[in-house]
Amino acid sequence: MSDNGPVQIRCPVLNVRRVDAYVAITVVAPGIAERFRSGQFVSVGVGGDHSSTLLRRPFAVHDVKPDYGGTVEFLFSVKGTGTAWLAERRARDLLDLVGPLGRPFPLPRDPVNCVLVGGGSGAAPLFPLAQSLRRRGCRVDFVLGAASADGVLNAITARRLAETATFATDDGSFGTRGRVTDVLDKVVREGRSDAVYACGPMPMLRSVTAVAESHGLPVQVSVEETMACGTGICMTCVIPVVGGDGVTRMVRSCVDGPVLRGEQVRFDDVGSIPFDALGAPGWKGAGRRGVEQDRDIA
Amino acid sequence: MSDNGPVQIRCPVLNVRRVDAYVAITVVAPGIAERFRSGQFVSVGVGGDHSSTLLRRPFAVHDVKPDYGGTVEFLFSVKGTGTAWLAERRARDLLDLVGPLGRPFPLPRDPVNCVLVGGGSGAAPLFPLAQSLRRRGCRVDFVLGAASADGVLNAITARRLAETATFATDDGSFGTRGRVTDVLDKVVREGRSDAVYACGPMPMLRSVTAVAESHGLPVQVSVEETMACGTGICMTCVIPVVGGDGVTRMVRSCVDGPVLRGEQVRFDDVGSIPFDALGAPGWKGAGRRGVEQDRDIA
Amino acid sequence: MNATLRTRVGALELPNPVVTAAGCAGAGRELAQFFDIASLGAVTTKSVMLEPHAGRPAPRMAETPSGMLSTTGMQGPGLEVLLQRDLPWLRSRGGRAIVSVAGAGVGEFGELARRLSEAEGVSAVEVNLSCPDPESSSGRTFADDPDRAEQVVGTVRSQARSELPVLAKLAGDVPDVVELAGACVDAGADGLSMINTLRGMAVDTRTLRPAVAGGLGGLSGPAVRPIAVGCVYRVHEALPEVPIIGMGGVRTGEDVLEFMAAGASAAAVGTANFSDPSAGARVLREFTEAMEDRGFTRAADLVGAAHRTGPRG
Amino acid sequence: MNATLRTRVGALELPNPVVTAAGCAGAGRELAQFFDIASLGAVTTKSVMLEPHAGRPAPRMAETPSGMLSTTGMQGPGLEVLLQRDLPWLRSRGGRAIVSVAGAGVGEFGELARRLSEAEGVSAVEVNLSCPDPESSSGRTFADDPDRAEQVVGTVRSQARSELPVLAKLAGDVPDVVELAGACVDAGADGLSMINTLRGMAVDTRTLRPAVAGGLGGLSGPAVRPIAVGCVYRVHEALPEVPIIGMGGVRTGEDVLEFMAAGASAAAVGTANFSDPSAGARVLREFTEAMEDRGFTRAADLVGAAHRTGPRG
Ligand SMILES: Cc1cc2nc3c(=O)[nH]c(=O)nc-3n(C[C@H](O)[C@H](O)[C@H](O)COP(=O)(O)OP(=O)(O)OC[C@H]3O[C@@H](n4cnc5c(N)ncnc54)[C@H](O)[C@@H]3O)c2cc1C
Ligand SMILES: Cc1cc2nc3c(=O)[nH]c(=O)nc-3n(C[C@H](O)[C@H](O)[C@H](O)COP(=O)(O)OP(=O)(O)OC[C@H]3O[C@@H](n4cnc5c(N)ncnc54)[C@H](O)[C@@H]3O)c2cc1C
Ligand SMILES: Cc1cc2nc3c(=O)[nH]c(=O)nc-3n(C[C@H](O)[C@H](O)[C@H](O)COP(=O)(O)O)c2cc1C
Ligand SMILES: Cc1cc2nc3c(=O)[nH]c(=O)nc-3n(C[C@H](O)[C@H](O)[C@H](O)COP(=O)(O)O)c2cc1C
Ligand code: FES
Ligand code: FES
Repeated sequence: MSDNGPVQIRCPVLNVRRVDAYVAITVVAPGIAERFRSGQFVSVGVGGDHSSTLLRRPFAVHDVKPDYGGTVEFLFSVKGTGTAWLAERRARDLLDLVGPLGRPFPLPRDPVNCVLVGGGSGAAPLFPLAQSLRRRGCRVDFVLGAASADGVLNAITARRLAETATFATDDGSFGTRGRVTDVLDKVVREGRSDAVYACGPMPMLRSVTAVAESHGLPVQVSVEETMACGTGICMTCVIPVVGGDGVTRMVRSCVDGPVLRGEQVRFDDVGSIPFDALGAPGWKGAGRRGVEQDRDIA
Repeated sequence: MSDNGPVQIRCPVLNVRRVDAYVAITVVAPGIAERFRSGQFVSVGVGGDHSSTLLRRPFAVHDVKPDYGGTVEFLFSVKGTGTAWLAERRARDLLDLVGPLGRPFPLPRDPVNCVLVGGGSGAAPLFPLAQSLRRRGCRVDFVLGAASADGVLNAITARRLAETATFATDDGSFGTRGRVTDVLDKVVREGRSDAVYACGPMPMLRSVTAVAESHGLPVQVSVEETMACGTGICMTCVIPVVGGDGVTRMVRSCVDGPVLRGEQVRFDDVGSIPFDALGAPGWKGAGRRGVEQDRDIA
Repeated sequence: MNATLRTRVGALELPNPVVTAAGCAGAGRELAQFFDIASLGAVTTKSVMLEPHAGRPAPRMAETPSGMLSTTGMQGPGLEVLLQRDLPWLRSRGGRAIVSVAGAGVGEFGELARRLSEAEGVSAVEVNLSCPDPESSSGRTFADDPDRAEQVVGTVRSQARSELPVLAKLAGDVPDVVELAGACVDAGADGLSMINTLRGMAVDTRTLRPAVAGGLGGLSGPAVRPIAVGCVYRVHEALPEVPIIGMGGVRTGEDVLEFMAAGASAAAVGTANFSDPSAGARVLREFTEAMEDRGFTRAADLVGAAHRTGPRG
Repeated sequence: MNATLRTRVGALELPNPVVTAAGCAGAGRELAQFFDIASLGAVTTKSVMLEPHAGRPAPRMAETPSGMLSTTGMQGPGLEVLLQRDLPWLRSRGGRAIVSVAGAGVGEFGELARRLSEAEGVSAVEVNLSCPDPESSSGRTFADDPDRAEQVVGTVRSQARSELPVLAKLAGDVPDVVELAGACVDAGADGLSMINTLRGMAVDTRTLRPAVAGGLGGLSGPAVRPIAVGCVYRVHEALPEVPIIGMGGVRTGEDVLEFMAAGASAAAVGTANFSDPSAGARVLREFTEAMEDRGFTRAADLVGAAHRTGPRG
């Protein structure tokens, strides 16, 4: 119905393979591939028509290729019912995908230096991002972390794509022992970074944002909140974000995100409604300013 | 837990094939095969662990073989969600079966003449019955009916097993045009039948029972009522049946049936509670007779 | 669009019986990326309050067997944005709007009705009675008390333009839905929408914490359909003249058939929009086929069909 | 059996928290073909009436998304058969019986309690409040009216032997389950069982007839679990000292964990027995593993765990 909005398609599975600790599924999905911009995600129906699991599962797009008119790859670790079902899919099975969804990573106009920080499967969307940045002549440095070695996604590709690739694992089984933020400061300094991109668990995004801010760098974070629809109609995926006008709004991470400006996310208030948020009990003082602005969101 | 009661097993599918208009599934299920007596059924879990279709589907056992320690075959036409899912199974898939369930066909002590009347997939349990009867030296005559030719199950096997095999289809595409009961009278007379066995839709069972009664023959009918459990605990599968004591009870067709004595089934009252049934508003007059007797059912 | 699909919910005429449920389709804009929103009977907009409302903290949803729990807590930018942004957009696309209203109290319901009566592009007002009643100490909603529901509906009816159809949206977890329905009709409701989400809860068995913030949420999806169909059946039996929009777990065209046979004149697609953004168009297509397959030539003839035949009758 | 699994429902001590739900396990005999019935915490027997009862016409059941509708209408052979056939059998197998009672009126509830007090092998009496109240003109049940529920429970309590625990079985489709719970506790209930099936309906979309005879049926199975867990959570919050047996959609050991975290001291397996005759034993095994996996050494420590941690808290 629309040229750059998302589409819904039944896509044949091209292949299912293991990538480190993850399962990667590639589907033939030209409509999604052609619209995709890095940072966007797809949502996948799981369990078949008579499944008791109604909701789609959101996954970042990890790779897009021109083969067969356009393929899309996403990867995941098996967590619950939906991912367990997906891991059992085989070539030629059909999957119901909606995508591309969400706000992509904004790309710099100029060939600046970018550091890309990923935790666990959160590294997935950083690979197409790295490629886009490289095409624009940006310098890319990777910082990837995970609980242990097999959770570090695509270390080799990261080394190939980036100027430097630094790794950190909780158990020290690969790279530095510790968190990505333990090494980030050094990478930013040595790479003379101009911008930071991050994707991973919320506490990591918060620390990365703090490091970026300490260097005065803009930071784009990709958040994960539970999502019932992924298309912006259910209002279940909200995160408190301060707008340019200083007003905090509960924004939908599926359409206003998943990529948000790190310094605008009220990390301390995730999982609550800040007292002064638009429409919260303490908001009145802010006058009607927020309402006017609000018209432009959505 | 018990030697001749039902068991629950996860059985590998040996094969799935078409038999006339039906899908036949053979599973390896030694515990069920060894306990099986003709007329009994199995109940099959459908849709997998996370399916929204909770309930098992009951199917008559169509064949039991000693291969692989014991195999069980059932067959069905695709009707709704569960049978559609079953039709998609492939060799080596696992199915969760409970069986053998229900009251089997009682076999005559002596080598008498039996006529077996089946409608559509209702013919399925008559084939193992025919074999058992033949082993006892009984004469077997088959009367099989269906809407049209491809619904007539195993015509060739019927001809092989039986002295005579007579067919009737609603559209006349195979055998006589009409109902099985149109030809039954002649078969009973010519085969000098001593007993009648029938399985098929309720209106057919009722007509067959009427024909049998007109000849003064005992008739065993296998009924189909919707069943939630198949094991006797839910009380959803009841049919009004007159006991030897003259008292009508709502009996569980899964454990007290599916095979019942035709002349005891109150066909006119199926789908209602007869006024004089045990515990119905009009029952009081019958005194406490029924209660005493009732202790022996179950 | 097929003339035989037409249906009426009192004075509200719809080109077909498939509408969206409040809070499950925004104001149509997002779903319009997937199909022509004007092809639906109507779009019911998310319950609007007078002022902006921040709603409840996250996590706001959890999946349950054949259903989901949600607690959005009426988040929304308020009436102004609906009037200035959403309704004009929907009109520009040729869509029809049933506007759901949620008052913080009886008075606010009246004010919403009054202001919507002056607006263009409002086909009907739907009164969300599952809002907490500020006068109840134990957290009851207006729907929990037929007298309070009657007051709300009466106020909306008196404040709304007289030609504007007013629908009362009922809850399904009340002891006597027929009593609640009767109270709303007495207060002037032109039709009834039923049912809203049911109070429920899930515990995350990994963390042993409530799966949605605040503990309780609203249960929706196919899991609740039998409860919803039961409510429609009972109300239609008691009040056969009162038009009903049925909802609760509609996922396919057959489900619309089921609601209509139980007594609804239209049915709304709610949670199914989340799992299938094309659901609206698909359900309408499936419904049309299912209806023709059953030999019906006019959708309206289906209304209450299950009341005219006994079981195995 | 693992000592750490012990749980108490008031004076009722159980070796473990997994019991069967009334009407979903007969008196244990059929399920004993599949597993050792004495391994369960207890067997709750099908609601018994004084006299034989024929129940409702067939079709009595219909499958619904993640659930089923049923209308057995209390079919059973009456108290005599339970006392002379079923309870002795269950005792002989070493099983414990919670006997569910269904009175045609308040007096009959009392009579049932009195006679069961004289019987051997009754661990507790469960009062099924979802029986139609003969004094209600609109077909309400005792559970629909807290005052009537209080009368029934009070009568049972006064007629039962004083050491015999009396449990009140609550409905989940009432406006205020806490109010109902409070009324039953005030009347002397030692514990609460919740919830019974919810009123619902399905239409067969092929025939357009109600799928179960009589139209309405009772909805059970995983579909209703969020509603049941929500009821347990709210009642435990309001009445933390009152022991609860939770039920509604228990299918796995994790579901038992969920009910206990919400506030139940035990959980009952109902509809799952139909789809899996080994469910009782399996659920107990899974529960034991899940509990140990979460680092709990005593089942009783789980009770109300979800109240002690906020979401993400
Ligand atoms: C925008 C976005 C992008 C994501 N990208 C990836 C990715 O590339 N790779 C990957 O492995 N995971 C990713 N996730 C997380 C992924 O969606 C969940 O792991 C997955 O939904 C779990 O499904 P399940 O059925 O296995 O788990 P269950 O626990 O059975 O799921 C139950 C419900 O909770 C939701 N849920 C559970 N965990 C999460 C979570 N972490 N985030 C959001 N919803 C959740 C499910 O979607 C489902 O609705 C992403 C999440 C979001 C929001
Ligand atoms: C004792 C017994 C033996 C049977 N043997 C056979 C057989 O050998 N071959 C065969 O093709 N069919 C047989 N049936 C009927 C078979 O069980 C149904 O066709 C099947 O359950 C339909 O399942 P579904 O999911 O495709 O249909 P759905 O309509 O989706 O089923 C919904 C629910 O209704 C029940 N149901 C639907 N139709 C019937 C029916 N006719 N009888 C009982 N329950 C029903 C299902 O079990 C399920 O619980 C037998 C039934 C019984 C009671
Ligand atoms: C996320 C969500 C938000 C909802 N918001 C509203 C609302 O604002 N107003 C309202 O009357 N109903 C609301 N509902 C209830 C739906 O309109 C509908 O009555 C209910 O979900 C049952 O239908 P379903 O099972 O098809 O979703 C909401 C439901 C969900 C799941
Ligand atoms: C077929 C059937 C019969 C039932 N009979 C009774 C009964 O006699 N007494 C009673 O208190 N509850 C009865 N129930 C309700 C169950 O005990 C239980 O409360 C309810 O089904 C919810 O649990 P479940 O979802 O695990 O089945 C019955 C439920 C079903 C499905
Ligand atoms: S997931 Fe529905 S609005 Fe974001
Ligand atoms: S199917 Fe449950 S008692 Fe017969």
